[in-house]
Amino acid sequence: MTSLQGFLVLSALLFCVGLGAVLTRRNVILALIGVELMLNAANLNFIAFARLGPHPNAMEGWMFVVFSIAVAAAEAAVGLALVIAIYRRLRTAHLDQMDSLKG
Amino acid sequence: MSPIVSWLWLVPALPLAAAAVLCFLPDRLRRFALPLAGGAMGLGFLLSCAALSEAARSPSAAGVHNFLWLEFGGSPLMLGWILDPLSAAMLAMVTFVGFWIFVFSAGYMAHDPHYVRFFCFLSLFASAMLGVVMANSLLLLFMCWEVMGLASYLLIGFWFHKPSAAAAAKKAFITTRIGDIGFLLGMVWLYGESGTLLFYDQGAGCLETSAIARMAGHAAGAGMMASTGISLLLFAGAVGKSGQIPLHVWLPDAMEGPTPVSALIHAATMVAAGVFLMARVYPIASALPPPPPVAQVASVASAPNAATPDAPAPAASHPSSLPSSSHEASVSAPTSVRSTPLPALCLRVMAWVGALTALFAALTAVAQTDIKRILAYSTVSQLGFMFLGLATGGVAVGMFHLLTHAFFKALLFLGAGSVIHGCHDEQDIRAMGGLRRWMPTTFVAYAIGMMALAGVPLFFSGFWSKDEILHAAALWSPSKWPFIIGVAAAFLTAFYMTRQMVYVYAGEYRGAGRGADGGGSMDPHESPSLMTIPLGALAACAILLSVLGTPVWPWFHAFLSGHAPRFEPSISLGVLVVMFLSVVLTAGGIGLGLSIYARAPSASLADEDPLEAWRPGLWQILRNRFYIDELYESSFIAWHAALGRFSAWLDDKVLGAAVESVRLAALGLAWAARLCDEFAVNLGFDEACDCLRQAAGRISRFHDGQAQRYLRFLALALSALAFWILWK
Amino acid sequence: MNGLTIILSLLVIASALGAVALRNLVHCALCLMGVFLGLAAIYLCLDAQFVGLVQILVYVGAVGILLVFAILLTRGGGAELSPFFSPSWAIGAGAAALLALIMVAAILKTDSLPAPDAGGAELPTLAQIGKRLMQEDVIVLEAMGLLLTAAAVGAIVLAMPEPPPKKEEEA
Amino acid sequence: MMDWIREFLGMLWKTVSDQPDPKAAFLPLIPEEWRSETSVLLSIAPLMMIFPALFALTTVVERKGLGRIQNRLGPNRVGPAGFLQFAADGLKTLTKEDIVPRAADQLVHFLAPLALVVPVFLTFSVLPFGRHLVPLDLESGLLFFFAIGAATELSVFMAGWASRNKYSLLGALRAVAQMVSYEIPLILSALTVVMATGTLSLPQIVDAQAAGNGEWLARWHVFTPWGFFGFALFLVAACAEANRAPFDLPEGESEIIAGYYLEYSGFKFALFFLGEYLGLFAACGLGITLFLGGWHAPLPILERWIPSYAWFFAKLAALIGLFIWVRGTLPRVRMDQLMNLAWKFMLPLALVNLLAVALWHFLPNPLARWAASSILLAGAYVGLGRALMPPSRIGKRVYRYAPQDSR
Amino acid sequence: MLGTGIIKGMVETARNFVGSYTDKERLTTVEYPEERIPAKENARQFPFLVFDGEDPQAGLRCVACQICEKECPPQCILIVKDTTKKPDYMGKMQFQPKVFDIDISVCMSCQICVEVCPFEAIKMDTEFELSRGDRFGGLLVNKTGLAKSNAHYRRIHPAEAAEVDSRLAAEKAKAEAKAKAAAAAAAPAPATADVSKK
Repeated sequence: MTSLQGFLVLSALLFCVGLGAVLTRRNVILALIGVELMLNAANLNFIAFARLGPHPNAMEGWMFVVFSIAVAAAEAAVGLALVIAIYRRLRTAHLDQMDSLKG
Repeated sequence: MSPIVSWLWLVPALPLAAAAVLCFLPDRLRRFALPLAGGAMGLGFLLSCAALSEAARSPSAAGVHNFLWLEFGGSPLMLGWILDPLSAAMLAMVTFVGFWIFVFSAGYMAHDPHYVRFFCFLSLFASAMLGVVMANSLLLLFMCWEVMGLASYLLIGFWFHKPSAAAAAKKAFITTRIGDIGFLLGMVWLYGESGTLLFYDQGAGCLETSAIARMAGHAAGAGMMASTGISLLLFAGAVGKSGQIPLHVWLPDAMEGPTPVSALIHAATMVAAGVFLMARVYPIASALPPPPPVAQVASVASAPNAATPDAPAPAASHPSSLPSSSHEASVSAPTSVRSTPLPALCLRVMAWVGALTALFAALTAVAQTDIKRILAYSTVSQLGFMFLGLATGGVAVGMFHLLTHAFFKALLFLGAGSVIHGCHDEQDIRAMGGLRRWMPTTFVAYAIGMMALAGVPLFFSGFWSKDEILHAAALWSPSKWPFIIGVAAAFLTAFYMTRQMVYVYAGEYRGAGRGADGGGSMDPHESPSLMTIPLGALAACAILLSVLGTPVWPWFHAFLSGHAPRFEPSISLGVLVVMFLSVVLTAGGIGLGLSIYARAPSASLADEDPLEAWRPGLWQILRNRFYIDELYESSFIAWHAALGRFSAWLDDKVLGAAVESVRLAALGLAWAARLCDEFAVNLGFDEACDCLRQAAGRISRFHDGQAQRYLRFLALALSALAFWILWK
Repeated sequence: MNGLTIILSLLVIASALGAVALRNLVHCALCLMGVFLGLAAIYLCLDAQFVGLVQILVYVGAVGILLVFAILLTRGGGAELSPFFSPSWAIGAGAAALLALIMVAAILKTDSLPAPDAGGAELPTLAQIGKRLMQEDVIVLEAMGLLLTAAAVGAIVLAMPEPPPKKEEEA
Repeated sequence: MMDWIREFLGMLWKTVSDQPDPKAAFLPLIPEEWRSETSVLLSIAPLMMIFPALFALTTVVERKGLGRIQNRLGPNRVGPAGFLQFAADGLKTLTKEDIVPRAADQLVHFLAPLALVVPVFLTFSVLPFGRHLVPLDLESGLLFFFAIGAATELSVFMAGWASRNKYSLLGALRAVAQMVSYEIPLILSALTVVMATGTLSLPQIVDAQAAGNGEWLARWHVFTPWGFFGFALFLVAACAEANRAPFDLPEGESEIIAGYYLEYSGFKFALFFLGEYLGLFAACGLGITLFLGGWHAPLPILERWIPSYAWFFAKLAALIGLFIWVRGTLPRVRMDQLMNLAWKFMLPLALVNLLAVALWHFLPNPLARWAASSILLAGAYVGLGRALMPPSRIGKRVYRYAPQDSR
Repeated sequence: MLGTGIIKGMVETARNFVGSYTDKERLTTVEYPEERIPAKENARQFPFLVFDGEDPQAGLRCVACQICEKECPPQCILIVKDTTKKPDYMGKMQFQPKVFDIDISVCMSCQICVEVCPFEAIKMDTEFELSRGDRFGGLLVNKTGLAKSNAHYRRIHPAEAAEVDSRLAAEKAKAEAKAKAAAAAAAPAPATADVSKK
C-alpha cells in the first residue's frame, strides 16, 4: 500500500462514516455533520492527489480545497440557518418529522 | 347697489368656515374654539351693522345679488341674496344675539368633553340661520332651512348618550319634517305658478307685483286662489318650524339640548325662522284676488263678530263653491257688508292659529315645573303672538315682536342656563328658591327679561311690541276673538312668569340635602363672568330696544315699510285704550301670581302647587299639556305603526310567497340538472380518477417525505452502481 | 505514510465515528472538531500549510462555532431521547458499510495509481498561491465572495425571527 | 560533559547577545537521534518559562496599578512591597480543592482549560521576540496565529457548556459571540499590514518595518495613517478578544457571577487565568510585530546598544501597562453596545482602512498618499462615530418627587 | 467626538496613579497593622464596664439593676445578682453583679445598654481587634474581661468622660451635703455622730 493509497482509504472511510451519519441519524444537525465529514473526505482526496500525485507543483488541488472550504462555510451557514428556521416553525430538529411534503 | 351687498355673503360664510375648521380641530386645541366661532360671529355682526346702516339709509331700495347656480337644459336656476330692511334687521339681531350666546356657551360648556364639536354645531347652525335670513331665493332659503333642521337635530341631541335627548332630537327632526313637506309642496307649486323661485329679480321675482297678480288671479280649485294654496302650504312649514299648534310638540322636548342651544333655537333663530318665512312671503300670503267689482269695494259697513269662530270654515263650508275667481266674494257677500275687504284666507288662518297657540301654550306654561320647559311654552305662546301680529297688523308688527322677543327670550334662557349651572344642573324650579341671594347678577338680568316678557309698561321692549299686536288684533276686522284670546294669553304670561320668578328667586333654597345652612360646596353659586356678561348685554338690549317701536316714534315700522319715521307726539285714543288694558292685564297677572305664590312661598320640594290644591283636575290637564302628546301617540303614531305592521305582513306573506315559489321552481330545475350531471356525466370520470388515484397512492408510498429514506435508496443504488462498474 | 500520519489517521477515524455515533450532540460537535483538527494536521504533514491553517480557521473557528450555536438553539444540548437502533438505521448503516467496503477494495485493488514525480519538483509557495488566487482564479474568487455574501445574507434572513402573525389572520 | 556545559552557556550567551543561530554549536553535541527533539525543546522551554513568569509578574503589577489608580495601595504583604504576591496566589490555587459539579460533563469539563492553554501557548511559537528569536518561522505565520487563536473559542464554549450551569452557559455564549464578532475587525486590521508588506510571515513583516539606510526613524506601521487606525482597531479588538475590561462581559460578575469559568476552582481556574493573560500577551506581541516594528528600536541607533528582545519586551510591558490603565479607567459596556461597536463601527472602519492602505499603496507621491488616506480615515472615523453615538440632547434630569431646587 | 471622553477619563486615572505616589491627599489608605488611624472619639464597638479606684472587681459601678439586660435588643447580656451589697459612689448600699457576661458575637453595638444605664456603669469601647481562634467561645466576655478602669474610659472618650465625671462628682457632693444635713439634724444621736466624724 502506497502512501497515496493510505490517504485514499482514510478518505473513503471518512466519507462512508459521514454517509452513515446522513443515512441513519435523525437529527438534522447530525446529518449536517455527516455532510461536513463527506466534504472533508473529498478535500483530503484533493490534497493527497495534489501532494502525492504526479505533479506536486500544480496548484489545482490546493485551489479546489480552498474554494471547497469556502463553499463549506457558506453551506454550513445556510444549512444551520435553515435548521434554526425549521426548528422555530416545527419545534423539532428531527428529519423524520419534517415530512410536510409527504405524498 | 352698494358694495356691502356684494360682500354680504360673508355673513353666513364666516360661521360656516368656522364650523368647517372646528370639525377638524382636535380637542386639545379647545381654547381656540371660542375665538374662532365667536370671532366669525362678531365679524358677521360688524358686517351686519354695516348692512343695517346701508339699509337704513335707503330703506326702500332692496339690494339684490343673484347668481346662476345650475342650468337645467335651457332653464337657469338662480340663487341670490338680498339686503332689505327685513333681512338687515334680522341679520343684525341674529349675529348680535348669537355672538352673546356663543360667549355664554364658552362658560356653560367649559367642562364638556365635546366642547369643540359643540361650537362646530353652533357655528353651522348660525350659518344656516343667517342663510335663511338673507336668502333671495325660496330654494336657497329652503336649503338653509333644512341645514338648520339638521343642526338643530345635532344640537338637541348633543348629549346623545341621554336617551331622552336622543328621542327629543328625533322628535324635533321628524315633527318639523311634517311641516317641511308642506313647505316643499308650496315651493314646487310656487315654481310651477311663477316659473322662478327668486323673490326679487328686477320685476321678475315671485314676490313682485306681476307674479303676485298672476298667482292671485289663478284659481286652484276648492275655492282657493293659487296664492292662497301656496301660502297655506308654506305656512305649514312655518308652523312646524315655529312650533304652532298642532306641531308644537317637539319644542318643549327640545329642552334636552344644552341651554345655549335652547337660547339659540327658541329665542333668536330657528323658531323665529317660521315667522320670518311668513314675513318674507307676506306679499303672497296677503295677496287678494284681483279687484272685484266696484260695488263690493265701495260697500261700507262695520260688522264685527260676524266671522265664524273657525278660520278655515269659510272654505270648508263651501266645498262646492264656484271654482272661479271670487270665493272671497262668495264668503263675504252673504254674511255682511264690511268696510274693508276680508283679509286673505291665509292671514286669517294664521291669526287663529297664532291666537290659539298663544293661549294654549300660556295655559300649559302655568303648570310646568321645569324652568326651561316653562320658557319653552312661553316661547310657543309668544310665537303665537307673533303670528297673530303678522296676520293682523302686517310685517312690522310681527317682526317687531320677533326682534324684542329674541332679545329678552335669549336673556331669559341664558339666565335659566346660568341658574341651572349655578344649581349644579338642577332644572326643577321647585328645587330652587331664594336664589336672589346667591346669584344677584343673574337675578337682576332675569327679572329684566321677565318684565319684558310679561309686558311691564314703558321701559321694557316686550310691552311695546305686545301692545302693538293687541292693538292690531283689536282692530282686526274679521273677528274679535283673536284679540280676546290674546288678552287672556297676555294675562297668563304675566302670571306664569311671576310664578316662576317667585319659585326660583324668592323664599329659601330648597335644593335636596343642601341649603343656606349647609354651607357646602353644593350651594348654588354665581356663574362666571363669561356667562354674566352676555346676560348684561342682552338685558340692556331688552330695555333699549323699546325705543324703536313706541307708537310715538315708530322707527322700526317705518324702516320695514320703507318710509321715513315720523314723530307722532299724539297717540290715538285706541292705542291708549289698548295700552291701558295691557297695563291692567300685566299688573293683574303679576298681582295674582304674587298673591298666590309669594305670600306663602313653598318651603320644600314636596309641597304641592297652590293651583293644584285649588283645582286638581284642571291642574292635571295643564300639567300634562292637554294630553296632546298622548293624543298623537294614540292616533297618528298608532295608525302609522298599524300601517307598518300591515306592510310587513304584506311583504312577508304575499310578496314573500311569490318569491318563495319562484325560488322553489328554480331549485327543482337545479335538482334535475344535478341528477343528470352526477349519474350520467360524472360517473365515468370519477371511475377513471379513482383508478388513477389508487395507482398513484401505491406509488407514492415511497414518497413519504423522509429525506433519509430517499438517501438510503440512493446509497444502495450507488453501491450497486460502483459494484457493477468495478466488477462487471 | 509515516507514523505520525497513521496516528493522525486513526485519530481522525475515531473522532469521525464519535461525531457520528455519540448520543449527545455537543459531544458529536466536539468530536467533529477533533476530525477537523486532525485533518488539518494531516494537511500540514502533506506540506499544505495554507490549506491546513485555513481548515482550522474556517472549520474550527467558524463552522464549529456555528454548529454549536445551532445545537444549543435547537435544544440539542441534552441527550437524544429517541431509540438509537431501528430497521431504517440498519439499512442506512448497511448501505454505508457496503459502499465503504467497495471503495476500499477498489482503492486497494488499483495498483496503477500515479507515483509522485521523483524529480524533486518544488511545492508551490504561499506567494504563488496568492498570485494564483488574485490573478488566474480571480473570477472564481469573486464568485466565491459573492457566494459567501449571499450565504451570509440568506442565513441572516432565514434565521431572523418571523414577525408575529397579524391579529386579523388569527381571528 | 564540560564541553556540553560550555557550549550550553555559549548558546545562552549567543541568545542573549542577539547572535544568529545560537543552537548551531550546541546541537552537534547531542546524539543524532535526539537532535531534533532537543532543538524543539530548547526553543519551547524559554517560552514556557518566560511568559508564565511574565504572567505572574503582571498579576501583581496589575493589582498594584489598579490600586494606585483607585487611590489604594494594592498588594503589599508578601515579599518586598508585595511583589511576591503571585507566589502566594499560585500556592493557594494549587492547593485548593478541585471541585467538579456532579452534573457536569466530566471529560469536557476537564479538557476545557487544557484546550484553552495549549493553543495560547502555540500562538507564541510564531512571534519573533528578537532579532534571531523566532521559534517557528512559518511562511504563513499570521494565518497560523489567527487559526490557532480561533480555537480558543471552542474551549470557552466547552468550559461553559460542560459546567451544566446556566450562568456558565450564558457567559460562554456571550464570550463566543464576542470573540467571533471581534475576530473580524482584528483580522481585517491585521490584513492592512499584509496588504502593505505582501507577506504573511511575521519575521518578514518585522523586517519590512526596519529603517532603511541612512534613515534615523524606524518605519513602523503605526506611523502611517492606516497603521495608526489599524493599530487602534487592533488594540480594541484584542482587548475584546482577551475578555478584558471594558469588554469583560463574559465574566460579568454582577449578572452572571463569573461566566464560563464559574464552576472551576483550584488549578483549573488558574489555568483559565493563565490562558487569558497569555492570550493578552500574544495579542500584544502580534500588535507589536505588526504595527510597532517588532523588536526594532524606534531610533535605529539604539539597536546597537540595547538588545532586540529588550525592545520587544519593553513594548510588551508598555502595552500591558496601557491595558491595565484602560481597565482602571473604563466601566464595563453593555452587550448591545459591545455588538454595536463591533459591527457598526469597527467593521466599517476596518474596511475603510483597507481602502486607505490600497490608496497608500497605489499613490506614488508621499504627500498625496498621506493626505488621501488621512482624510479618508478621519472622515470615516468622525462619520461613524456620529452614527454610533448621535449627539444626544439630554436635558437636565428632573426628579419627580424631589424638590426642584435642591442642589 | 467619539473617544474624547475616554481620553479624559484616562487622563484622570493617570493623575490618580501618579498622585498616589506624590500626593498624600490622594492616597488615603494606611497599612493597617503598622500604621493606624487614631480612633475617633465617637467610635463604638462593644460595651465594657467601668470601675473606679484600683480594684477592678470591687470598684465596678454596676449595681446589677438588670435594666441593660432587659433592654438589650439581641439579648446578649446575662446578669446574676449577688446577695451581698456594697456602697456605691453616693454611699447608698447596692447589690453587686455576681455574673456579668456579654456575648459580643451576638452584640450589635447599638449602645442601648449605655443609654439606659442610670449609674454610668457601662460604656462603649473603641477596641476592635477582637478576632479569636474560636468561633463563639472566645467572644463570650465575662465580668473580669469587661471591667476597665475609668482612666481607660477617659482616654478613649475624653469629652464624654469629663462630662460624666463632673456630673457624678456633683451628685456625690449633693448627696454628701444632704447626708451632712441629715447628720446635723440627727446630731443628738451619738452613734451616727461617730460615723460622720470618721
